Amino acid sequence: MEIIEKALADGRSTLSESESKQVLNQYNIPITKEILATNAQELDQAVQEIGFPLVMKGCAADLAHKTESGLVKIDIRDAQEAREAFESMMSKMDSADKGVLVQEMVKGKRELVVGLTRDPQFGPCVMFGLGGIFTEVLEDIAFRVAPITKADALDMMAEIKGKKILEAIRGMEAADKDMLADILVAVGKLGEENQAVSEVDINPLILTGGKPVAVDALVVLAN
Amino acid sequence: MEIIEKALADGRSTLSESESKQVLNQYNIPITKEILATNAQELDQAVQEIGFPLVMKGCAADLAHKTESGLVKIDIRDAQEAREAFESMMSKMDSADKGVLVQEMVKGKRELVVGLTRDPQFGPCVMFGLGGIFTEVLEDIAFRVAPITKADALDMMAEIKGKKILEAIRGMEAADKDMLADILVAVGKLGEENQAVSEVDINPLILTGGKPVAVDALVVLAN
Amino acid sequence: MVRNFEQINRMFNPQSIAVLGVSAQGFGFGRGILHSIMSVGYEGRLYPVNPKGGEVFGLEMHPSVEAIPEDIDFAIIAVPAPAVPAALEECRKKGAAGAEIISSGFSELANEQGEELDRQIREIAAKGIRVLGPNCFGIYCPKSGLTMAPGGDFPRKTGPVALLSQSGGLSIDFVSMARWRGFNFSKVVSFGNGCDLRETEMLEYLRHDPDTQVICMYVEGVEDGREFFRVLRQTALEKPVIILKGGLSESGGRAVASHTASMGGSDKIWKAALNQCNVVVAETLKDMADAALAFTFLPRKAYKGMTIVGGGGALGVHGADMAELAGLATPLLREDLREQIHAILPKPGSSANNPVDIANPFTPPRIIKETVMLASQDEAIDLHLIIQLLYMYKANVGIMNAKDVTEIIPLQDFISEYRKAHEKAGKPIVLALPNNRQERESMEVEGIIREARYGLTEAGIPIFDQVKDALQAVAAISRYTERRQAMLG
Amino acid sequence: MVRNFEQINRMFNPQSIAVLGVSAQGFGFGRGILHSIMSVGYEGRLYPVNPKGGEVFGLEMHPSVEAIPEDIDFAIIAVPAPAVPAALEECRKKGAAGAEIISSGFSELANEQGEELDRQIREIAAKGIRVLGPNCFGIYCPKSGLTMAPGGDFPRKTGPVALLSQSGGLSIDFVSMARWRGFNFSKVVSFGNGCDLRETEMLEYLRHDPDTQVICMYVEGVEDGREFFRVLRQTALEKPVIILKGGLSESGGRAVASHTASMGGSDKIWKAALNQCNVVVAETLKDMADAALAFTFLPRKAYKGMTIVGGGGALGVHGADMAELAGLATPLLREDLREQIHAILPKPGSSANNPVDIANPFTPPRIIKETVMLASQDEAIDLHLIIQLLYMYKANVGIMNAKDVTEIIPLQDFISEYRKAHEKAGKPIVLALPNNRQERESMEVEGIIREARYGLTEAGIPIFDQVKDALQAVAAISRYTERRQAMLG
Repeated sequence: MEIIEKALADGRSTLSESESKQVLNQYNIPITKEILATNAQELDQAVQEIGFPLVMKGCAADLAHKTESGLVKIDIRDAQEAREAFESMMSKMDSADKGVLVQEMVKGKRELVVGLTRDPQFGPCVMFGLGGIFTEVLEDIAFRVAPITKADALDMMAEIKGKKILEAIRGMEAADKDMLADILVAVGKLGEENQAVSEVDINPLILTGGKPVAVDALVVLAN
Repeated sequence: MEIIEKALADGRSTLSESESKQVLNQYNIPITKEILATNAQELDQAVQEIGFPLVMKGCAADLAHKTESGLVKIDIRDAQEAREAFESMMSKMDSADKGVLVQEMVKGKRELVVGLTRDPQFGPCVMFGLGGIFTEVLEDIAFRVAPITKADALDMMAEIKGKKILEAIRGMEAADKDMLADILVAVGKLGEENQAVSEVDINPLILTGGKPVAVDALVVLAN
Repeated sequence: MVRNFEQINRMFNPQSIAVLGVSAQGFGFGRGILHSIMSVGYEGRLYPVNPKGGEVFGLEMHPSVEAIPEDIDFAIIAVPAPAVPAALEECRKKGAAGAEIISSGFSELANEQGEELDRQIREIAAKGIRVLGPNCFGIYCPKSGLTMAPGGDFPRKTGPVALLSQSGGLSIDFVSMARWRGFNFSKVVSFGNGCDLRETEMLEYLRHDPDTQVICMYVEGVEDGREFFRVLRQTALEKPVIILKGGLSESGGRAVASHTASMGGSDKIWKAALNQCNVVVAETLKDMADAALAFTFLPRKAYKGMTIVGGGGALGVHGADMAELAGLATPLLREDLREQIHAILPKPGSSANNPVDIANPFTPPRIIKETVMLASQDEAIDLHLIIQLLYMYKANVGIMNAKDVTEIIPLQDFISEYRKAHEKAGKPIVLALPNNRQERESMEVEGIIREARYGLTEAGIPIFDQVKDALQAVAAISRYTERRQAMLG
Repeated sequence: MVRNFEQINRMFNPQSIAVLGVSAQGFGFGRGILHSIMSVGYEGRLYPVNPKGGEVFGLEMHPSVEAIPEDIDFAIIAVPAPAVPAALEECRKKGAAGAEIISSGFSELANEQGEELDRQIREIAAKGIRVLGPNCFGIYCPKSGLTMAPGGDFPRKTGPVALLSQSGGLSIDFVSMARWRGFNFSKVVSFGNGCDLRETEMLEYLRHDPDTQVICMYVEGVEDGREFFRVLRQTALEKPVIILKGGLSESGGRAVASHTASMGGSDKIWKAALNQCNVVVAETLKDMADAALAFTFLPRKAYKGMTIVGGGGALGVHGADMAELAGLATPLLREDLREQIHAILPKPGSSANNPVDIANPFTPPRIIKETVMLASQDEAIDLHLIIQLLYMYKANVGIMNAKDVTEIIPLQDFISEYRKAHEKAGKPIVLALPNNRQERESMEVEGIIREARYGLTEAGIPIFDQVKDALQAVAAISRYTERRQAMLG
């Protein structure tokens, strides 16, 4: 894939959020509506296209701890706020490819994680589980060796302890398991087809009205 | 306790959120800053005292599924929004004691649950675990027979699978375990001292900068 | 309370016993228990009662309790259910401190008549005689020679373990499981329907009993959960309490209802309550016996690091896996010790890493002893587990031109070398001694294993069937000790 | 692939075998395996090789492989490690389809010399001779009479179970555990360092092997995880595969490294991969043997509802609790059946609810048989578990005035009544047959239990030690069957 090859040629070991999502998009994984802005004019256009409320995130390869570094601002409600956030974020980054990702604000309380890892013995393995802070807090995750079938994907959803999160609870719609399964199968395929990809981390994948959307994503490359 | 006796005299089996929190307050359990408004004038005063952004909730005894019924609105940012929410909520309730609770909006991503239940064999038992939708999704909870000691309370925090939520993670402060332990001990005491209380449900108890605050609460009475 | 305990003490140590409901012939319960008590060698005075008079096992039958020529300390009642209240009242009048009612046909039948009989028993008990049962097997007390109906060959040797059980059959089973594991009892009490004395008061009694150091319990339901909880919490702080809880499942709960008519209680709260009291929870009766063995033989300590010593690599791999599951570590030994151990092990095929692979199951016991002595010098090691596959010798009978396996297993060597290791290593040793050759044609292997187990337990080394059993039991001591220290602050 | 399997078939069923490294005296490996193969009654031609010539066990020694008067099918190599490559090359030239190298001193030592020897073996194997080992125990194949070094008394009876194991000692253990459980083998292969033939290819072979219906494996690490995964997934769809994975823990992993020099792999991914393939994962070797027994004896079915039949209430309570833990239900029986069962049970103390309490362990086997026959008519019941406490009879010897327990246990009755129940009930029966009297003085009880186990397994009833063992094994069949159906869509 072009994005990956370019990054490898640049000697990079990670893709930026925006690049990572473009890779996912090529595998038909639903991602947030988003536009990368690198100057004030692009920002205005992006803001107009996405609409309020929106989310802004600093975007560059090799950015870690975005939230802790003040590089994520959610629920931005007007142009003034957007402009301030843009300036603040741009000033905090120093890489050449820096920009600010203007993103729709996805509504949904349920956060999942989908990932890909390469095991030294079994090769690419797909991961699924509870996302957000709960990935770290609970490690409630299931693995499968890729390639996986749709039945494998459904099995993973039934395996996690918090599987009830996919049901219709507290007035929220049941998750679209079919779509989720397609995402898991696609991530496995991505791993199979791109030997250079050593890890994929989609966290959170948010359920919005039952439909999963990749809200943050990171693709790590093997050097 | 007066509130409880009055409710019993009225033949009620539950306390409203506002009443429930007053009971908790008497046991030194930190609750949200909140004012009950029953008319437009009280609303204006309450809004002024609490300050934006704020949360508004329909409040009466025996209200179930507040969120699903449109009786909870969060992140209200101006007087106009507040007035509209007030009118909408008041029109949706029909009990005589109805009102709208104007509440500070507690910042914090970490939701816990603290509860009290009466076991037919062991009597009042204190419960602690992950809150919000995760109470239902994971049932990651620990029980202790009341009265409990502070060591018991700390044990409960160490027992749940998601205990890491209490640590300093993702840039958030570690939970004040001492305060949490005091809350658990107090809930046990509440159960011991009030035979009429058959259940207490504090969910969510939100960690805001490490400090726990009871954001929603329900006290159920035995008839 | 103390006064009360004196009365219960008299029940456990009676000078005279009346046995009611003894038939001259047949295999009835009354005759059975009389036979058992005589077989076990009870030294006090026994008074069988039968209105028809006559003789049984050489003893004169008394036509009534009243007709017994002296006051009695204890009564064993085996008459039909409807006759029990009157019989109990007679015993009370005859000065009995207590009685065990082994008859069945009471509230466990879940009918009105049964409930009424239970009520009458409670009324009489309230007048001053303490009652175990009905529908129970009563008391086994090796010190006094009191035993249960099918316990005529129970040992008279006393030990630090007490058992408190609603079920009688389970009591018999547990004593059987203890005798070859090598631990003995202070008191065993089966209280059945528990009309009067039951879990809470007996637990409080055992807490104060100087002869009891480890308390095992089989519980289905309890009468007063809060009081039981209070006493359990206090008791477990003083002595380890190991509990097998029956009826946690839905149909297990149903079986409880028909068994001793008590409430199962909610699964989660039960587990929480036992955990809160620092109870050692056993999943099976076998696990309870293994835990009791460990608590009897091993110092109470928070064991962390251990060696695993065995012949065959997979054995060590498996041992280390099981240790980790149980929360125990098998750390690499100190380099100098590793070198010394390496020097004495047979080669090739051995490894002085931990798990220590002694290459094959036929490595002489002296080398295992020396390995253990060396590993003891490592401060990270708290305990040694030796995996001993004695049965493997059987396969060598042919090539060694031996008559049978008894000729080629150095049994006495094993016992004496391990004894020395136990005495001198300074760190406890436990053995896993499985027998994987249980075919009909290898009875002699079983005989040797039993001899080895006997010899080693006599020397103070606890023996477990399987590696996993040993590790779970050791882990139970660690957890109990650590939490107890935390609870005492 | 099929051509390849013909070569492997020749290894398992050789007409002529050369054994290299046989000493005329002593207890060396070469002499040991020759003795074992002769003891087991191998019918083909055996050619011991020793440069010094001479005789062993009445056979002429050949000075070299070349000197053997015919081409060989199979070679067993027990010469010192440095001499192995040359010996293997000789065997290849002599037409051998394959060889097992039981010598150790190769890559498992984790030194350069060992690695180099492994490399040389691989080179020769690539020229056409297939190799098991080095550092292994090789093949046990009861059909052809090929056996392992300490397996001179292994049965010649064949059965549907295959074992594939990196560890040799564990293979011996597993065959020992099988023989008294009552299942037999198609093939047992220990491949040690696995220079040539190892897990994946052998698994593929066993998948195609018509004599193998159940595959057991002990795995520490695998060479090519992806290929292993692919073959495992396909195999487990066709035949149940039961795996004991060693080295999942940190120090277990370290022991693996020193044992067969293979990577343990990440714990979580291993578990996920085995689960994904619908492998039956065993925690211990004993669990693997119990699962193999169940898969051999019981129809493959998603068992849901079962009866538990035993004497003593606590036993049933415990059984129901364990069943629920294993995911099996013990539903209340249909009312008319409950009434009929109630009518035949001894009273008081019995219960026709499920668990069925037969009141005491001495209830005649005929009544248990009838209970089971009646319960079989309930559509919610898929299987029966009988808990049989034969050892309890021992306590009755005294009161029954018997010489010993063999006089009072109706052993033949048990066997014949349960046989009838097995034949006529229409639903499978499993037995838990524990022995809680394992003291030295009760060897006769053990003897009876072994006779009972033998008689009942001969009749097709699988016997387990403990209730929990039986339930876990049955639950494994249910899970395997259900997931297999789901995977096949």
